[in-house]
Amino acid sequence: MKEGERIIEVDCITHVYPDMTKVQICGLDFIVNQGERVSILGSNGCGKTTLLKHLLGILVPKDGRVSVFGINPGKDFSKIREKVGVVMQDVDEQILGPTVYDDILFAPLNYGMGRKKADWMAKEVIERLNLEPIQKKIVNYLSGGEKKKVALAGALVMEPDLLILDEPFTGLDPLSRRDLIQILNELNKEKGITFITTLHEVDLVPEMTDILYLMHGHGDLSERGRPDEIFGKFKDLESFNLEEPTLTKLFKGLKKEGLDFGDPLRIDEAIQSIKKHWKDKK
Amino acid sequence: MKEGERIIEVDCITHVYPDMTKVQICGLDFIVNQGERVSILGSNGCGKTTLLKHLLGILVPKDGRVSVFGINPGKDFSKIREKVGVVMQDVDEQILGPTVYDDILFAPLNYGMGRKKADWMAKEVIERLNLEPIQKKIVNYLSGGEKKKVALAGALVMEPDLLILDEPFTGLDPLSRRDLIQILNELNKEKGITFITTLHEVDLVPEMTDILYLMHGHGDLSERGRPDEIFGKFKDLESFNLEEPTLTKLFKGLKKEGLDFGDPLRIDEAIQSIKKHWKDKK
Amino acid sequence: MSHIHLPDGVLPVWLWVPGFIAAMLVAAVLFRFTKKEALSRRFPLLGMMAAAMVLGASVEVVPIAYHVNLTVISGILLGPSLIFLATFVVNVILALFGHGGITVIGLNTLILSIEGVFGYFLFHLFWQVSKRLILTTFIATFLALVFSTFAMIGVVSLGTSHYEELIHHEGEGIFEFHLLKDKGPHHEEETKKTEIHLGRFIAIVLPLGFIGWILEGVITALITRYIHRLRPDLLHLEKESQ
Amino acid sequence: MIQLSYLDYIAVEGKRFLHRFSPTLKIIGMVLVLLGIVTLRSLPGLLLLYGTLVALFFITRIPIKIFSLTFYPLIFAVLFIFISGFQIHFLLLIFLKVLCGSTGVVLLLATTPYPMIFSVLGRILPDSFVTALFLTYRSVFILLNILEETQHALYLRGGFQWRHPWRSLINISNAFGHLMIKGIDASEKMYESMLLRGFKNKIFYRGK
Ligand SMILES: Nc1ncnc2c1ncn2[C@@H]1O[C@H](COP(=O)(O)OP(=O)(O)OP(=O)(O)O)[C@@H](O)[C@H]1O
Ligand SMILES: Nc1ncnc2c1ncn2[C@@H]1O[C@H](COP(=O)(O)OP(=O)(O)OP(=O)(O)O)[C@@H](O)[C@H]1O
Ligand SMILES: [Mg+2]
Ligand SMILES: [Mg+2]
Repeated sequence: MKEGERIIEVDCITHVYPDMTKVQICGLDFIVNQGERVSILGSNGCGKTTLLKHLLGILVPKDGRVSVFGINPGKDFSKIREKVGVVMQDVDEQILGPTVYDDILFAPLNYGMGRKKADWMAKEVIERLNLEPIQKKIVNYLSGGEKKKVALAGALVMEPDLLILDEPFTGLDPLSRRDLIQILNELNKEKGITFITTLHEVDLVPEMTDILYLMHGHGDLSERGRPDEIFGKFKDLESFNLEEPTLTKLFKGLKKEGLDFGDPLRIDEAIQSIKKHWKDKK
Repeated sequence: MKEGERIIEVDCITHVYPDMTKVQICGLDFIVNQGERVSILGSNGCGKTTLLKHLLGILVPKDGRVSVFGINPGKDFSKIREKVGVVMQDVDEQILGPTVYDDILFAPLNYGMGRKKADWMAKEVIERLNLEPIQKKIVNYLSGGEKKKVALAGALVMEPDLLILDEPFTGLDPLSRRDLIQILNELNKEKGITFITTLHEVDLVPEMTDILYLMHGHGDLSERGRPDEIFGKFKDLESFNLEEPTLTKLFKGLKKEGLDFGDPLRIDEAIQSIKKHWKDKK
Repeated sequence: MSHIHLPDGVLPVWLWVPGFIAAMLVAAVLFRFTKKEALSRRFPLLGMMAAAMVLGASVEVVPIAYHVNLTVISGILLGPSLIFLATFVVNVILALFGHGGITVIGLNTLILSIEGVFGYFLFHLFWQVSKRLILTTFIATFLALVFSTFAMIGVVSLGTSHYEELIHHEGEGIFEFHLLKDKGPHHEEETKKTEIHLGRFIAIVLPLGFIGWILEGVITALITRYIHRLRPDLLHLEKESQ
Repeated sequence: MIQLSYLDYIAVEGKRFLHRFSPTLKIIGMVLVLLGIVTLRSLPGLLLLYGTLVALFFITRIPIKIFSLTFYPLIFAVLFIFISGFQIHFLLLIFLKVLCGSTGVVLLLATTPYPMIFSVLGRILPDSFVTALFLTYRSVFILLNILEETQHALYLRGGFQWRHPWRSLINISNAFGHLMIKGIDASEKMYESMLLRGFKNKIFYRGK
């Protein structure tokens, strides 16, 4: 799979839940290229999870077309399953246990790795995610954040080409968030792994996103772009039930007061920008 | 109950889970006074939920003493439960249904309110939390964030004196977070409601916290103070698996570069501070 | 097919009314003699195991009502008196879903609870002897299901004379007024000479049942093993192993 | 089983006249239907009863999907073919009785939300029994949810593959155990939260 090749295409799908809730993921096409870090922001209940479930073939659209690695996941997901790692929003049921270590071994053994290879892979991911202290625990009795990490480990262990993460940061403590972002960025850089993340933590978006989608109402994908573009230009993120990242708010506020330091999105950029302007003032 | 009166006291409790995981909530005593907004920060698995469960009498300590409104919740929680509203971390099992509206009515009806009064109370909380669009939905079919909101409504409807919220912000979109903070602050101001919140979103802490506790390792309560004190003085929040809020990081970074704008924790303060220093420079 | 939900309208009144009364009586007695706190502490477990049974009973494995019952595992977890109440609840809910009759809730409860109650006692009995969890569970499950199947066959065959009536008295008036018919022991002899073919019924039920008993036994054993690993406290085996 | 939550949905969301009837009346109606089933022994009489119920079913616009639920108990009734030695009249009689029963009950459940049924039952049955009913009912859906998600997890993580039948079998039996434990934990949490929200061994519900 070459860098930049198109691996996901979603073309105006409609899904109707049994209680007649209709989610229509339309507006822009949802397109993901190999090696991109894609994030989706949107209000509660707007259809993010619904979209991801279509990519995984768990839901099959009534109308419209979904293609992942050139395959229709509603039909043939098993052909590409090995390439896709998933962490669902509701992490509880994703962990099959009984112990953390068993759970991490689950996928490698199912895909026919030998015990030795599987052990080795598990060790590596356990180290990456700092799971040593809990690796022998029974999965039912982990704290909320610990469960999330175990689910992540289960998804990462196969070193998939595509990672689908539904709100991976909820319930993680700040340092674990930071670690996770770092791990994801490393994987993306070293192995070209593509990942699609939904999240609500706008402050984290700039650090782990090449392409940002905004979703609206009941599935309306209405914006696509680089995070700085989207946060920079938008006046009414509120209509998406979103906020700007803290720094954007700060610098927009300063601009209103007549102090234009630009639109930095990351702390180091912000410090540099303020410093530069401060010096220039002399 | 008078403002400022001590309503919760936890005195070095030890809990041992069936699998021998020992959580020892010690170090500082955990003390809450009437009308305070208390937040607890700490890494995943450090024992925050365990502490809250002791306050609710769901867990009973092996050693140590817990007192809530002068009562031992392990024994007599039912005497005070009308005064306490709770949202647990795992929201799924908290919702009893069948519809969102029924669920919100659950507590009022069980506490013997008449049907009319109960309806009125439910209406009010539904309005507060913007739940009109989903009030008729069957609870089995809600998105992650929607479930959280419904659970919140179920806890708020009785207008309790004490609110216990275990990670209420996880899974909420930014605007809903903002709304929730506002609601909580209003309730605190108007009715003197006390609330205890665990959370991982450090950026939100300054806006809804009078007293901040930091928890360590396996239950070690090691810091207590105003948020600005704690974020200001601390060098090694990392040992708590914590980060400083974005603004603290920014202003500490600026200080290192020789630009001292103080330690603002909120955006408006930050803007004012920069503006002032900028002007003074002339 | 360890157990079948008898539907409405098949069995005679004189059979299901006493069934109902008997089940109610047993339930009432159990409610009375279970300690209130013990009951309310184990309510959630009761609810969940009943739910598991409802689900098991509604997921068909094979068209002819092959389904897992999970009654034995529930019995092991809940103990003999709570399992009876749970079974009662299960039958009420299944009846509400249209999966079994309302009039025969009592009989269905009596039959089904045999599995749970016998399962519980057999499990503990065999555990004393062998201490091998999988084997113990399998045998206990298998035997408990055998008992309940025979109980079901027994109940169905008790209704024999009623079926005959339905066959013979066609068009003899719209309503049946004589609700409580006095039936002596002689109706068993009649069986042979009329068109009622209980033999065929049994010949169908038993072989199908046999496969079901084995399946259920294996599944129950595997589940028990898993629970033993994670929450051994739920199986209440400590006392005996010491 | 998905039909169960659908059934709930129809009962709560339905706005036809039967939905608006008082639950007590509907339950009395159900008792009358049962009386009919027990006493009627002529084919035309039963056909009339069945016809009425089916007509009600469709006037109320309950979807066909739900109607299929009413055929379930026939599975058992089929066994009576062997008992009777293929007596057509007898079989029709039995089948109609069975169908009347199941149709009536499903009709009741599809037009009345379950808490209302339980609260009417609560007037005759002991409170703790009604509580058990309620807990069970809600647990069914929690368990169903866990079941569904567990299936997804097995599917997404390659837990079930024909290529590895033995591993798949182990995975599935583990998943069953997992389901049980999950369910037990969930029920404990649910009960805790009921207690926290004022539950005192009797459940109160709004009537319509
Ligand atoms: N199983 C279901 N049955 C019926 N409606 C559903 C179901 N799952 C989701 N919905 C509805 O579909 C809409 C989209 O839900 P979805 O879970 O995709 O939202 P989301 O964007 O992931 O929200 P969140 O940020 O809260 O997780 C919501 O209105 C929700 O109520
Ligand atoms: N039921 C249980 N059985 C065994 N161990 C448990 C149980 N519940 C929690 N633990 C363990 O106790 C410790 C504290 O858990 P707790 O849930 O209180 O953490 P927490 O601070 O709430 O974490 P999080 O931020 O991830 O929710 C953890 O190490 C956890 O693994
Ligand atoms: Mg979602
Ligand atoms: Mg917690």
